[in-house]
Amino acid sequence: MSAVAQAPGPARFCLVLLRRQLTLAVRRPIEIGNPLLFFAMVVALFPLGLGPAPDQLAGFAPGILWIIALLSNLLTSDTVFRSDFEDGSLEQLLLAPQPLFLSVLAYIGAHWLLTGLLLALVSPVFALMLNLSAPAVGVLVASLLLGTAVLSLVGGIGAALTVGLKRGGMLISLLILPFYMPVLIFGSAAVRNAVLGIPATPYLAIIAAMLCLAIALAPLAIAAGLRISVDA
Amino acid sequence: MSAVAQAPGPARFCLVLLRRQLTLAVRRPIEIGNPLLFFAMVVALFPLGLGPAPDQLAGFAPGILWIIALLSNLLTSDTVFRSDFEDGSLEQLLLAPQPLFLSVLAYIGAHWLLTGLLLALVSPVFALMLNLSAPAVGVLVASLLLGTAVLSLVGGIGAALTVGLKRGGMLISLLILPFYMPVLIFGSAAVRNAVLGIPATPYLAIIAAMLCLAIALAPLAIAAGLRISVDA
Amino acid sequence: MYFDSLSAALSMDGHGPYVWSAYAICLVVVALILLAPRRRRRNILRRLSAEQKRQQHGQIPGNEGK
Amino acid sequence: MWSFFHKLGSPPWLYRIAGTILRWLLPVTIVALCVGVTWGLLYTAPDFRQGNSYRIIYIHVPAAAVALAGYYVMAIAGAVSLIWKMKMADVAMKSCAPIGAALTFIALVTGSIWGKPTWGTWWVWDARITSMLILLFLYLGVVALYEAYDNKEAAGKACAVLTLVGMVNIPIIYKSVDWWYSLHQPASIKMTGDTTIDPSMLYPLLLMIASFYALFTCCLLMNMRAEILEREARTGWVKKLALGYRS
Amino acid sequence: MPQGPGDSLLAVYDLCLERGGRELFRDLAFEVSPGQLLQVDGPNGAGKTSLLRILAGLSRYGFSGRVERRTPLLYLGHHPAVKALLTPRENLAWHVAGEAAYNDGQIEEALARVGLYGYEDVPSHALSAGQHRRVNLARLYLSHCPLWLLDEPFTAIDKGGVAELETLLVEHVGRGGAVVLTSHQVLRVACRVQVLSLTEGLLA
Amino acid sequence: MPQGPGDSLLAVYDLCLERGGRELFRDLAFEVSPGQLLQVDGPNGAGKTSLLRILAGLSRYGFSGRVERRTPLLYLGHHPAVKALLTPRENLAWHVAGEAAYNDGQIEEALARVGLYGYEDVPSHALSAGQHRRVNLARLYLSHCPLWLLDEPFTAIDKGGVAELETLLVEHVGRGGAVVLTSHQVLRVACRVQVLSLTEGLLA
Ligand code: HEM
Ligand SMILES: Nc1ncnc2c1ncn2[C@@H]1O[C@H](COP(=O)(O)OP(=O)(O)OP(=O)(O)O)[C@@H](O)[C@H]1O
Ligand SMILES: Nc1ncnc2c1ncn2[C@@H]1O[C@H](COP(=O)(O)OP(=O)(O)OP(=O)(O)O)[C@@H](O)[C@H]1O
Ligand SMILES: [Mg+2]
Ligand SMILES: [Mg+2]
Repeated sequence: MSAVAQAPGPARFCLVLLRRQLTLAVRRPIEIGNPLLFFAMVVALFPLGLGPAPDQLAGFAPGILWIIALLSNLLTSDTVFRSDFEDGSLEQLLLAPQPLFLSVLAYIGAHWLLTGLLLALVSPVFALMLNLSAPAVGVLVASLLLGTAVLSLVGGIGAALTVGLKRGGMLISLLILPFYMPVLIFGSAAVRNAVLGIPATPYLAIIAAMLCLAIALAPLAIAAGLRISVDA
Repeated sequence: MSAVAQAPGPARFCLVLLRRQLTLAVRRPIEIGNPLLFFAMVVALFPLGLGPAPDQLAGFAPGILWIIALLSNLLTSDTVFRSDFEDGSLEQLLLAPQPLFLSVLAYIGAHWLLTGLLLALVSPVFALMLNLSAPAVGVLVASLLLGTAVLSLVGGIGAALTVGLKRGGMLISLLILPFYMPVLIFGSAAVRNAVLGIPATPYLAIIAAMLCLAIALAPLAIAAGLRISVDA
Repeated sequence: MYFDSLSAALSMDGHGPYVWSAYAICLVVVALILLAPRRRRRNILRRLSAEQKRQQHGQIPGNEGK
Repeated sequence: MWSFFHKLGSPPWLYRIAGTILRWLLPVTIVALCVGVTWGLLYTAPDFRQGNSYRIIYIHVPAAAVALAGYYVMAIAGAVSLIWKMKMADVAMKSCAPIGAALTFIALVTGSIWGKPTWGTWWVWDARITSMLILLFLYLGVVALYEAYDNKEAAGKACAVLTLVGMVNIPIIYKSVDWWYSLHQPASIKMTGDTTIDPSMLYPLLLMIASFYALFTCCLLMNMRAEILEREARTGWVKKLALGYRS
Repeated sequence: MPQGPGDSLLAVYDLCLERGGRELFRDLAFEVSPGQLLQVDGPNGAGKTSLLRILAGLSRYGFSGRVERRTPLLYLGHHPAVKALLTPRENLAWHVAGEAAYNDGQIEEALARVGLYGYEDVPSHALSAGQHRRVNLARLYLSHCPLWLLDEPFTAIDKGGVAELETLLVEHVGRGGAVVLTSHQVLRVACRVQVLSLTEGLLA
Repeated sequence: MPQGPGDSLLAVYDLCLERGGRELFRDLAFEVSPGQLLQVDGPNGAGKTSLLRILAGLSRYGFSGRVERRTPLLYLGHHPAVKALLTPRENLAWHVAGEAAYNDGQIEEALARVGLYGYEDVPSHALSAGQHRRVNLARLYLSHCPLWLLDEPFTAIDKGGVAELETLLVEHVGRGGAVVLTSHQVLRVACRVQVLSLTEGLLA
């Protein structure tokens, strides 16, 4: 007995997975709007907590915006593989005759499209609410685009390692926050430089380099983590 | 056929539930440490993101500490009823011949003990890290003790309303953040007053009043929300 | 009419872009909230009438209601 | 009196009466809006301090006022639905939320566009503005919660609970935001300006406020009609209605 | 208003349910009296679970009709309500259903009867699928509720377990209790089984 | 190194497993050849699921012995791998198992065969327990893998459904495939069923 139907090529399978993940998100439009609303509301928390002085706020704006982006990424990272683990899809993914490296990239890619990309695109609005100057806004968007991709990849490692635990809960934040910190430092430094009129490209270049490294290595770690999690 | 065994009294049942919730948390010590670590790490993020100007940090410390306490409460609120919903315990709780008002209070009480109380107890350490003055630390602890209880109660409403949703996701943050804001405002104002040497008791009294209101009303809303969620 | 010419009305002494964009956004939103329920109602009715037609042709073995 | 309530609870009656009201109210509203806008935009003199940018007032203030009032309508409908278990109150409450959100959005956007020429910035963290932002979140919360439920009856109940919680909280939120603001700095920017408003500006403003209320009513009725149809899709009267509908 | 005999434990009048655009049942009316064993039967998707949830009072919207519950009841649904982090012993001792406070001896006996002797203090997540469900079934040995509503209680249980459960059901009915259950297996019990057939189901 | 006949699909040598301090099986050795239908039998907690996960390659630690997989396999476990938010059609079309790209006609046929005709585009969370599991079983009608590992495939399936599945298993075996399955029900099939008994189980 020989296999009649051919397994789809890895690239095609990747696209199918991407489409599946995006559809799952779109099924509940609320899911897509949520990170944005979360962003908006936490932006509003800062003036409420720190006081509404506009000039001081502007000075903190780069840091605040980056911290919020990081938190909103952190909160959603946990869910990348969880539902698939719980309903048994993850087992099937591991058994699939497909390269796990690419499948994992599809999952992370979908996560980035739905959190990082969207967040970067709407961040100018919030930047204006915190009185960030116009040239800095461009740098903010660029740094968020690159930086959130790194965050998603690194977050994926934490998610893969903790998905099998009965109550992962906030363990993931413990695991991955240290790795988030360099991104936060360079990201907010880039924006702060732009506010001060100093060129920000060196920092952006560093983040881009981190991204390349993460794309090459993180999927390996994620794949290994998933195999361990499913086994336990 | 008559019931031979008596159902336990409401107070006793409440204690059993409380013990159950606490045991569940203690089974994974990581769960208890997590909010604290989250707190610690986000406190560390702020100087990284905002730039390390110590004098400014002290001025913002009340706001920052309160914002972090609020976020860490927000993140854990979602889980109060979720696991019980998923394994069917929530249905059984609704069918139990016990007043739901009190059962719900037990759940919320356990949540507060594990997040609010613990956080309030360790907050002096972080306050000192941010150069908060000694008298303000006392007010900080008091305001956190009262305020996090309000947050837990309000967060419980959001959790009850969203627990039945296939993908509640971050919806809960959208629902309850607006209600968190007054607590944040009064809490950070109390600490800020203490820093400036102005009496903070009026603010603490307001938070205490909010707590009384919340204890009286929130369990009703939570109970109604749970009934709806289990049904849907 | 307060303004002398169309261009004066458009520029409004430099405030034109602000005023006109505010009104334009308002118009779009109002149009949306007026049209959305209308479209929704039509879609429902259309769907229901199509459903009934299909049922009359016996394609769906559904129930007939009350 | 009771028979009126009973009728209110009857979907077909409500559907029909809403249609009748809309038939005359909708044209009137649209005409009033057009008249008000033209009057405000082209036929009034500019403010002596703010120049022509003040013309934004004719949409900003009505939108803000009606958005605020809308929450109370929604909360009352929610209370009625929970206490008297009236399904049509559920429908009304659900229908309020998107309109309220849209009007709040208009108030925020026009306000911040207005802020740029007058204050030189798009946004300030003023008490009133912040509470308006929170109101937007409250509305969006109701919309989002409703959409997240599959069972619409349960969704209605859940939203009613949420609105009532909001009702208790709104005074607290407003009070706290007021105090928060007064804590930090004196009101350097006064939205109201003590200038007594000139009648030539007041009348178009009043007209616009009235027409925004009418607009709210129209949208509410239209939303309710659609919602009633969706919920009653399996009943005889809707089927009859659909039968007569040309597709 | 129709008046049932005073001693029935549960009475249902004119129950109609529509889900997902299909009418699952209409004008259902029955009573459950002491000593009755009622099996709700029907293919997948017929509405058995929906019916049981309505009887238990968990579903409150979306149906028309009236259900009268005249006695405390025990409902076991598709989800086992067993917390993975607690041991079987703790699961029973601290059960959220709060019907009664059982002492340790009672709990150990009940666990032994469902074949979990020796597993009392193993965390439940280290149990097999069937053992996990057995923890839930142990409640039947502890309960004093006259009316049991059981939704597919035999899922994942082995043959010996099923036989023992059947004996328990017969005992309960004999004691004057009543059982409403759904199952896709034929019951082999030594008492009369009434069958309520929900025929609408899959179209296949 | 022991050499099995070249045409077996799966070979197991010296498998020993201990879990939770109990030895579940030791020195298990068998082969699965084309045309074979193997039922793994045993009471709750005997280690059936653990064995199947080892055979599938999902468990990789904690046991000793060697498993040789010589062909693609299809594993259906306790969890159905059906996403609640997707429709049955999407669940199959975009399945993560990625064995093949099926066209719409094939998927509709498979769904019809498991009795989900008319439910192709209903979100899966609005299906009943049995319908939910049937979505998963539809993969059996699509798959071309010679070796099937099925862990309690009949859970929550009604009588008609079980009979159809049994027919399918016989067909598959007849076509030269092989099936390893666990079930607490006795199979009623028109072909030889080999039984592998894991006797260690509950102590009750
Ligand atoms: C995003 C920014 C803004 C928001 C959210 C906002 C919100 C509001 C609200 C809630 C009201 C009260 C309406 C009522 O109670 O009837 C109001 C009124 C008003 N606003 Fe704004 N506003 C904003 C910006 C501005 C700006 C920039 C100006 C002009 C400099 C302005 C001028 C006014 C005036 C003149 C009124 C009427 C005041 C009164 O009658 O009490 N607003 N606005
Ligand atoms: N995660 C785990 N950690 C430790 N022991 C476990 C774990 N999972 C299962 N066990 C133990 O391994 C044994 C076999 O479990 P397994 O799930 O393989 O049984 P099974 O034969 O499939 O039973 P069932 O018929 O109930 O599905 C059980 O005794 C169980 O207690
Ligand atoms: N949440 C839901 N929303 C809409 N329809 C639903 C929902 N849950 C179930 N249904 C539909 O209701 C019908 C009855 O479902 P129910 O779960 O009561 O069936 P069942 O008889 O218990 O089936 P099974 O034997 O598979 O457990 C099914 O046709 C299903 O499609
Ligand atoms: Mg069922
Ligand atoms: Mg098993």
